[in-house]
Amino acid sequence: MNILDWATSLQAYLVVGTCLFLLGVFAVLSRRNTIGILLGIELILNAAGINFVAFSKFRAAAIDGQVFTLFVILIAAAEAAVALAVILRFYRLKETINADEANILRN
Amino acid sequence: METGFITAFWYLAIAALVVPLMLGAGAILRPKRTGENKKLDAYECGEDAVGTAWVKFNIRFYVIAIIFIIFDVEITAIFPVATLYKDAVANGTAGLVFGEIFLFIGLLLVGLVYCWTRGDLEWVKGIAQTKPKRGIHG
Amino acid sequence: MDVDFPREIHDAIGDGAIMENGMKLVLLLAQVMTLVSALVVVLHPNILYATIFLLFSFLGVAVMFVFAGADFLAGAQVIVYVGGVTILVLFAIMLTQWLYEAKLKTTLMKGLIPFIVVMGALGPILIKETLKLSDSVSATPPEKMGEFAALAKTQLIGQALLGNYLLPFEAITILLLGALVGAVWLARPE
Amino acid sequence: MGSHSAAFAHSLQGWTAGLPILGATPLWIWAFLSALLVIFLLALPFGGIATYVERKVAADIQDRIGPNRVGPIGLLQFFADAVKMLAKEDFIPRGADKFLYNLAPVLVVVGACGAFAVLPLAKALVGADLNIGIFYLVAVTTLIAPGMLLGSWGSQNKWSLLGGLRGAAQIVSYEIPVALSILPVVLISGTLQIGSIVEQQGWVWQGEMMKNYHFWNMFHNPFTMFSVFILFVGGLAETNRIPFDLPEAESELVSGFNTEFSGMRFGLYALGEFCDVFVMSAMVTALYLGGWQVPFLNLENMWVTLPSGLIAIIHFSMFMAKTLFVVFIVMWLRWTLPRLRVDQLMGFCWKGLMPIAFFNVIGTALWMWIFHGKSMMQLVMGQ
Repeated sequence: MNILDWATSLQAYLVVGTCLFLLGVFAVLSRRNTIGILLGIELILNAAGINFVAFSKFRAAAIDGQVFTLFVILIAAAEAAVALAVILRFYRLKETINADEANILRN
Repeated sequence: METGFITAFWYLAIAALVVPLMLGAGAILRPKRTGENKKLDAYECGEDAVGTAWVKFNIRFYVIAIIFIIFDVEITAIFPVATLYKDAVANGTAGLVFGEIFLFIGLLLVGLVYCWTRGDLEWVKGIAQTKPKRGIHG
Repeated sequence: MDVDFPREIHDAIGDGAIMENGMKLVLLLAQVMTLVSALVVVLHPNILYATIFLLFSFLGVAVMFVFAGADFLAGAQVIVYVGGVTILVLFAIMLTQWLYEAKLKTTLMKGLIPFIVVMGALGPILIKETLKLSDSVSATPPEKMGEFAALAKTQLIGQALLGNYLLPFEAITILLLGALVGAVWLARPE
Repeated sequence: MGSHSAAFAHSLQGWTAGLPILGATPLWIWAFLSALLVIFLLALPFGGIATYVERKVAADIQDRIGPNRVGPIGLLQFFADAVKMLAKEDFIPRGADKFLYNLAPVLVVVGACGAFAVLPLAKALVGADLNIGIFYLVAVTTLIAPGMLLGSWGSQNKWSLLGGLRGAAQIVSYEIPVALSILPVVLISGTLQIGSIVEQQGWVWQGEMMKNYHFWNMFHNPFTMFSVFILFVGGLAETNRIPFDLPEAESELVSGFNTEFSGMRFGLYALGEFCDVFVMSAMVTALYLGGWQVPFLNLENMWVTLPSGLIAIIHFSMFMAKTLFVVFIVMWLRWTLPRLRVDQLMGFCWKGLMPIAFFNVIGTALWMWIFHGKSMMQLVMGQ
């Protein structure tokens, strides 16, 4: 198959979505910076959005998948706002945003 | 739809090329001159710059940005519903759409009133309280 | 709204193939941009750069949305993510971190275990399942795929939000209000 | 819908169809050429000439003469300025972050010039009449805020950083009133497509005959009269024009976010800013002032049949006249109003414009419900 044709296929969309998801998971696991972890979560949510939109076209030819992506976008924005507010609070408490320092409950 | 978007992509691509094109044209036209070392310093009204400019700044920008993003997504979500209103009025079913829009705007107003009454929209009030340990205000 | 010459003119000229391939090329470039930028997001030690490349990743995803027939979502993606989330994250970085001190670099040891988890276990399984799934779905494409992709989606999404998804939509509105109150409370200076 | 989504390219193709060589040019090349024409013959020259006009307007208001040396009445001044900018030394400050420093002007220029794609210059001259026209415009112009922020951060200068932060906070804040002022138009027109919105601000069709006249959206109801002002004021703030020019307040921040940008790089910032002023003015024109519509006339359905090229020229002149009038008001305000303080700026947005904008949306919706979507004009004419 021609690579240009492949780009428009369902497979391309799903592969890009999966890779984005894996990269996001990797960022969440490996980053020590809490903002970096948030960036990873945003990548994961975008991957979910790609899959919803792709299936909305290639599987159902109906609008429902896109409505869900809209919901994902709305929730992602709310999540970013709350997460960054939490990070700010954490920073005030600890003077750092290193996730490893968030260990008050441990001892 | 697709011819429209391909044209839009042309516009974006050409707009992105404007910058290198202009700078490239300048590179051909202008005389070459190097070595004036002091010129490369950051401009602070003639004084030598003290410390780095990458300093932490006031938190009020941040609270505003948080309020903004919530308002932004809510308004984004109301647009598809708003496009239905004209036809709904023509069909005599405006009530549902109006209720939806009213609810959205109402909830946004509640959020605005909350921020307003709790003083999150005040710019001056925060100065004394939010002074960062090191950094600049503005 | 037609201008006063027949539509057939441009059909007669037959420019379909080049235009189509050009558009597919744009899509391919967008996919590559999405993934390469995401890679930089994950690996770049400087969090500011990671955020900027996240912006490019968002833009790539928006272009992919356009080609999957989700025009409204592409706009929403850019407005919310590029105009909102990116700015917010940039503010957060500039507020909390002394950049270029590079205290929070991902160390090799710290990155090794996630790398093994992702590349060794999660990755192969997910990719394999994805390929299987895409083959089975592509085998029976829906009848009206082409027409659906060409439709204007804004009104359709509006109808869905007022129909089947009315309740979730309202719930999300309340959730956003809660998020606003909570986030502002958390970020408020003592 | 029956409309060409790339009307400009289709028009070019139609007008050249009979010509020997051009007639066989495929559509995608016409799309490319339309983009080239609009950006290099409209956007960039506007950015240049606007600097000259701004100085002339300033001179007139202050009872001076203004630039008058280069060419007749100084008309070629902008050309001299461009040459000067091109010939200036191009350097990056020592402490700057080179990547951010180079990226910032690109984001600003793409944000401003890319938005020209959906501007309805004439009925037949819309670059790309997308279904999500307004959304595209808002989305593309959001690129400017990160551009300013990154440029100011990247140039490693305290003035710049302060200006950039102010700029970003200001742009995002005023985006909300702007979006809320677009909403009444969407309620009235039922679409996000700019071409269709402009079309609806003239004669309403029913089948083959013109039914009644639906005037500019500005005069649709009492609430839209306020809405247009909020859109205009929000546009002023988003383009950092006086009285909202805090990001580059020259009396406190040297030159604000572009302090470290010199020569052509500064020129590109200025260019992007003027293009943005044009885009905002064009948005006000298209959404509220009838775009290319000639008041009370329908050029395509008159006692004489006009050639399509002439109609396009008349529409284009009409659109430009309205847009440039709005641009003139923007320049006029610069010499009329003092600059706001930063706390006044935020208070004005969140406590002043925002409640009024909410009120306008609800008011417009109620008006449409009560009067069955009729505009004031239609009610007065008893249609």
